[in-house]
Amino acid sequence: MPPAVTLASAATAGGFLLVLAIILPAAGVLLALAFGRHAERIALLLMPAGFAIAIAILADVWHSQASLVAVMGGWAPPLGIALRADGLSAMMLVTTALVICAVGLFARGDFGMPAGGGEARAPLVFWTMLMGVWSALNAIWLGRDLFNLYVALELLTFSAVPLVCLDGRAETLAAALRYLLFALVGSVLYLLGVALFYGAYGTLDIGLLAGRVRAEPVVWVSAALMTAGLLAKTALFPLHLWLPPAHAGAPAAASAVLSALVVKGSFFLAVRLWFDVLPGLPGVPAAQALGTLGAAAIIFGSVLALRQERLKLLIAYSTIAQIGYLFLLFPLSTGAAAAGIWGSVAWTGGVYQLVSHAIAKAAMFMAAGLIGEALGHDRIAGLGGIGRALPMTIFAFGLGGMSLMGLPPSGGFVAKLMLLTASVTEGQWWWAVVILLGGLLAAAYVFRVLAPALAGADEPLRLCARVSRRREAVVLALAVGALLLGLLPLRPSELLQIGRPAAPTAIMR
Amino acid sequence: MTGAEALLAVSLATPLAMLAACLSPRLRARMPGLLAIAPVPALAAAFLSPGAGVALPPALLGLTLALDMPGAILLGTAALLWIIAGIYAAASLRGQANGGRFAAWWLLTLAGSLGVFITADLVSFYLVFAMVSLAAYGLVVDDGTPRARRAGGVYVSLAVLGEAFLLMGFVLLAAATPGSSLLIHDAVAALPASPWRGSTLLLLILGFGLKVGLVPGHVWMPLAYSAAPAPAAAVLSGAAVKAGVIGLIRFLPFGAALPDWGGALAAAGLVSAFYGVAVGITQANPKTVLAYSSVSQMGLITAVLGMGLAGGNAGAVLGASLYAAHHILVKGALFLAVGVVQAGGARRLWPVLLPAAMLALSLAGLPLTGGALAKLAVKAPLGDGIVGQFATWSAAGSTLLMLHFLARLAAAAAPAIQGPVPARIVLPWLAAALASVAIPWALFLTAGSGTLSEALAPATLWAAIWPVLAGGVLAIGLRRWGRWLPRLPEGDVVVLAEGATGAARASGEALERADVLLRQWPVAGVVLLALAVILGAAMLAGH
Amino acid sequence: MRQVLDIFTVAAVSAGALFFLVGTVGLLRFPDPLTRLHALTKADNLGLGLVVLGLLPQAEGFLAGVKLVAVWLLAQLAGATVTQLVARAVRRGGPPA
Amino acid sequence: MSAETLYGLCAAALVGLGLFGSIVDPQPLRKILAFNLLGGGVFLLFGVIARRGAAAGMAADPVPQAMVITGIVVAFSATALAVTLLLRLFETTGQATLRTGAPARPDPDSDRAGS
Amino acid sequence: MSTGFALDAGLVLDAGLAALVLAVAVGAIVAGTAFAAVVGFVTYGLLLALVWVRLAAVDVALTEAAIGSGVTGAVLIAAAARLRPAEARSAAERPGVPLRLAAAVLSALVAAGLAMLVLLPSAPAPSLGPAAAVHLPELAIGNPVTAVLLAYRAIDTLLEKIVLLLALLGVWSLAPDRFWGGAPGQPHAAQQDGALALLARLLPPVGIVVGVYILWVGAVAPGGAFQGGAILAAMWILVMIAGLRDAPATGGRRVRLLLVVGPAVFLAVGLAGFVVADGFLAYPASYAKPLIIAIEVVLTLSIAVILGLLASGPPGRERQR
Repeated sequence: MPPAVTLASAATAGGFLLVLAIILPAAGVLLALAFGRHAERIALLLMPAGFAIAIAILADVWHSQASLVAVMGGWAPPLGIALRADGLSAMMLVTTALVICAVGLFARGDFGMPAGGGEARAPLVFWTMLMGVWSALNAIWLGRDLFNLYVALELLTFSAVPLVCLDGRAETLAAALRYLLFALVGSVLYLLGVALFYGAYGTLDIGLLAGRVRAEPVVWVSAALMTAGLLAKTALFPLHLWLPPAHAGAPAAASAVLSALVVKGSFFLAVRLWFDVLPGLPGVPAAQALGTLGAAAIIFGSVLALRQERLKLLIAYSTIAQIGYLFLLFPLSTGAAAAGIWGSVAWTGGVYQLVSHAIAKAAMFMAAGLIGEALGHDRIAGLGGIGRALPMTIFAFGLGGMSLMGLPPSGGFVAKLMLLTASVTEGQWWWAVVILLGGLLAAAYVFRVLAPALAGADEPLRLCARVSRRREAVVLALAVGALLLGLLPLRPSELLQIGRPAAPTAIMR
Repeated sequence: MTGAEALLAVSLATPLAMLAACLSPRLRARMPGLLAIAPVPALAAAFLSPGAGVALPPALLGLTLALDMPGAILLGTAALLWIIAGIYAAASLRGQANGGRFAAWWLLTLAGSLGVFITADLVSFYLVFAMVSLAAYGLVVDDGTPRARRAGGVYVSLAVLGEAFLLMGFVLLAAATPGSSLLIHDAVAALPASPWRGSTLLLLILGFGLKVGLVPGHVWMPLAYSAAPAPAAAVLSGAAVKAGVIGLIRFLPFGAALPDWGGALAAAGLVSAFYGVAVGITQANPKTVLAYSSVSQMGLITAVLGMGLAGGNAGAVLGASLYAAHHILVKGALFLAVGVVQAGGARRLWPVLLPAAMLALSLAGLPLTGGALAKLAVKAPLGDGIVGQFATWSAAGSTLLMLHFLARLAAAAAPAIQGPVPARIVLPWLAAALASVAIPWALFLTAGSGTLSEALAPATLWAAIWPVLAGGVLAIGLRRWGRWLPRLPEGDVVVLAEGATGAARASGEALERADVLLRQWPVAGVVLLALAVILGAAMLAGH
Repeated sequence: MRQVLDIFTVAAVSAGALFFLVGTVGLLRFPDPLTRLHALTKADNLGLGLVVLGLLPQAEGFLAGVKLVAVWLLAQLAGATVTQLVARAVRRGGPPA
Repeated sequence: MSAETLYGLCAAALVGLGLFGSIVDPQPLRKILAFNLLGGGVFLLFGVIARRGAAAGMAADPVPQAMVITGIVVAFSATALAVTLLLRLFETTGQATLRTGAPARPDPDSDRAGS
Repeated sequence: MSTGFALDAGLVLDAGLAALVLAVAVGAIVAGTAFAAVVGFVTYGLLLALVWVRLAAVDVALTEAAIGSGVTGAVLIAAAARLRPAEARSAAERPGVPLRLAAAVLSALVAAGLAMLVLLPSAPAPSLGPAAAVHLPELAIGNPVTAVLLAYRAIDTLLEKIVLLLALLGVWSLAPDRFWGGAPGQPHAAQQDGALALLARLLPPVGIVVGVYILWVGAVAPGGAFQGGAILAAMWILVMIAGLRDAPATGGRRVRLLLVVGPAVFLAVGLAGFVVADGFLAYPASYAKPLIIAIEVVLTLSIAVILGLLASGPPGRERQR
């Protein structure tokens, strides 16, 4: 046995920021529950603070060019639990804060507390769960302990499920139930893997585990179980049964959070598992298997998106396709490639996709929400002329669509460019074919929405609600953000290398 | 940054700034009247900035701009056409409700169209190329009719497909470039030694071939040009399509002789050149005829570049640029002529038809016109071999097609229109016509591709005139027996492709059924466990 | 003395076990819920009672003995209540099958 | 064979049983039940690992035991939420099933819950 | 360790217990009705609690009996009774034989993989026991499980409290808007003379004493906030079911404060660690035990209220003001 306390995880000066990133929204949950009628105000007050914390962590990581570490209660792993922010975590923290804040500003119209000053169901639940999602996600981005991450994952599920069925309609109830049950099976599989890891190596700290794991059956079984469980929670094709009804049925603000962020939590853990806990161990065949599923998801999700009649379902299926791109990261940066620079190009591309899809998809779902609000329905066939009624919203939708298609200068373009480059230079050209085909299909389904929206209406458009200019502006700002992401491609990819492996084993030993 | 360099940046920034101004509804409504201003800096840059280069800071995508001689020629003529068409558009848009929207699409297309001539790195080239390709959709579908929407749909599908080919080609180029340079110049220099040379060339040719309308990638041209309003058709067929030409010019490695690739490209170009004529003469709509003429002309330019590639002859580039510059102005003027005839009606037909005839025959290479000079410029690159022979005969084909166009133009004039044709419409058109003669002469003499005496030598004149005469004879035959020709639909083979959508729909339905099955709980559960088992087995197999 | 107590323990616990056995057989073999309840209560009351009684001499100290008795009392209370509830449910409309 | 191994095998069997039940049983309530059973198996595995880690005068490693306590509470929360969802679904639609056909059609004028 | 054919009484007991657990589990899965399955499940939970005792995990046994089997069982039984009208219909949607077979084979494969790992233990088994023991004196805590829950891995416990609260809010969120803030469920008809009422009068005093005892003893022996809280919650549920006391309005200020007070104090002490000790959730050297016990006391209160309300379901009545 190695000594119980290693020097590896000595806390860094900025460590308290990591704690605050998790605790602040959690405190928001408590406050919102205690003072229900002020839930909205509490959430909106916490948002700038949370955003500032995320930025501060990013700045700290960037400035010091090293990971931030916080050790809970001074109990160093393996006995205690540490939090750690590497470049990737910092980037996810900021993305999350950005999306959450935008959703918060957007949702003020939908989930304002009633005028009488009392407390109402939907607003209280929405704002509290939003804080819950934020806390859970930050815990996931920062977690270094596999069981702690399990708790965070459950926190995420429990905050996400009520958001799905906030309107209480029968189909959203059914969607929420399917989501919850499938996610629970996924978590149990994950937990099973955690148990096996602990039983074999006596620690759950990611850094310590990375130094102890060997190529042996227990690793394969637990990695397989955990990965499968995480895939179920990520809704990677063909495990997507719960996603379309859940994401399409939820209120727009909730859909934005679910599609942009929540599915990314479990994906992120899969990345952590494969690249941080088990660097290189899962092997090429397994990575190719994941890539194959990703490729199938791209084609399948895009074609299905193309065939939907409802705007929100279209966007939901497009999420399935876009999740597929994320999984190309595994075959492209595993095995022989992991050593070379191109492995990190694929890796960076995958993470870029993570961020740009989060921002673009949030904008698109919120745009769809505004369209639905204005029209009273979201049938694609009935979108004629909406471009003239809601020009900013449609423009935002188009900008988000550009990112999905991978048109320059959007973040999606940079992501796909990097993935393409990696697949070419590694001789895995088949992924390139899928990426390009996915881009074409994405163009087709975005076009399916934009073409009628930009054309004139056959009959004069009848709007059933006025859409506030402020909410349109929020959506547009987010979409522009997704576009501008492509304009700073170099620095974030440097950021992402901070705290990357090569480091962990060296530091931990 | 020197003035010349700043001018380059300004020429790209001006239309974009005007586009940004369109966000304000008030400015948007006034924008149609200002369209002609947008390309002015580019025109100035074409004169003042050749040889200049500027790299903007990385915060702006690391945009790198540069202007070489072929770029300057095309930039200047394209900018001129955009100015003329802008004036024309301002007049024809007057009082229309959706003028602002049209102006926005126009500016975006314009920015892309001029941008392709001055961007010097892969990423920005891809960006402006995508701009000109995709924004043109808005111009095609402007009138909102089902026909325009179909045209727009076909157009944008192929445009996006072309983008995908190019993206992949660029990725391969960048991957083969030593160092981290993204300059087109460096990438192309490394191309002959690239491990993926074949795939890269194929993807580039496919991508740019779709843009220049190489058969069978030409199907969008007849649909789009005939659906778009006259000024839009003018700039699309004249200026925007040259994005493909500059793409081929910039990205094909003319420094290295690649006989196989060059020969194949030349052959493809010639096929297009004759195919365009053959299908064009079956068409009734004058705009469609012009579109097929574009297919033919762009095919010829491609053939020139193909020969240049085959022989490692960089001189082909200049010839092709001159030819393309001439085509920009002539084709633009011809499309505007269609608009003028439609506005003026049958009573004022002849004053329009005569200059139009001069323009049309210029395209066929009638001596003393700009077309003759353009043909002269590409004569050397085409050589005296079989390709040269075919190219000469294609001039006869062009004559035939252009005479057919004139006939259809006359027939299309509506008899009932009264009142004078506004000068705002006629004057720009006349300017374009004039420019199409004057500019080629100016370029021919200044760009140093030939001398006056050479151009006026009797042998040259004869070589230019006999294909026109042969074309004339053929045209008489067409007039006589033309009714026996089959009536091909616009876009010809696109109809076949549209038939194939049934199969696509069926496979989509199959996927939808698979989706319903996979979303059954027990199926998903079994799949989940199967995945866990497969992943475990795969990890086991990986060691 | 120790031996006597041990013999007492063995006898009482065995008797208790016998009641549990009988109760179980009754639970399985009797035809309707009420008679099954009857069988169960025998195991509960007498069986557990005898087992506790038998174990009392073996208890380590007074407190442990009190705990044993408390267990029996609580089981009595719970058993009686649950039996009542089940019986009422049966009378009202039949039990779950 | 030691007691730990015995219970370890029992845990493995429970996991298999729970997975089978949660996939195959058509009633959502019994899926929830099977999920709890499955959870019991996973926790038992933790328990076996804890017992195997007996050291330093302790009968078992307390860390996995603490995790099980946390896990049991999380599982209960999940059960309560899932059961409530199921009951609400039953109240709203009169049936309790996870079966789906085609994606739900929109009903434009559906109102908010209970309002 | 297996020593030839020598029968080890403990091992026989373990084998019997394991077989019984498995048999009951199979019974719960294949049972004909949901109600029978739930009864099977409750039995399974109680047997599992015995297994936990055999595995030297008395803390877990208490938690399993109180929460895993007890409160969960109550929730499931109530649901099974209410869902009975839908049972026949949804039971008819049993998947076809090929799917069932595939599920069986794959589940068996997963179980076989686990069994293989159980049979191939790494020697020596890794353990954090020694590390946990080393620091117990610093905390002045006798029960290592409590030390893990409230010191070494306190952040898990804290987050898990948030999980509980969010689950409760999730349950509440399913109420119709007009019932928001009202008391959960329908009032249970009081049967003042009923057997249940008698039980509900006799048992809670005992239960509360036991619950508090278990909380208190948690610092040195098996027990703690969860177990104590669960027992208190069970008493409260019994009182509510018997109709002696109605459930409180979910919107009431006092209820809300009780819900959050435990996690809030935990959080506050954790944050104070930044100032008075070396970091979040760190306890100052000599105050560890009193702080931990204080946290446990308020946590027990909150847990009892949360569990009781979770078991009571969403608000089902309009709020009286």
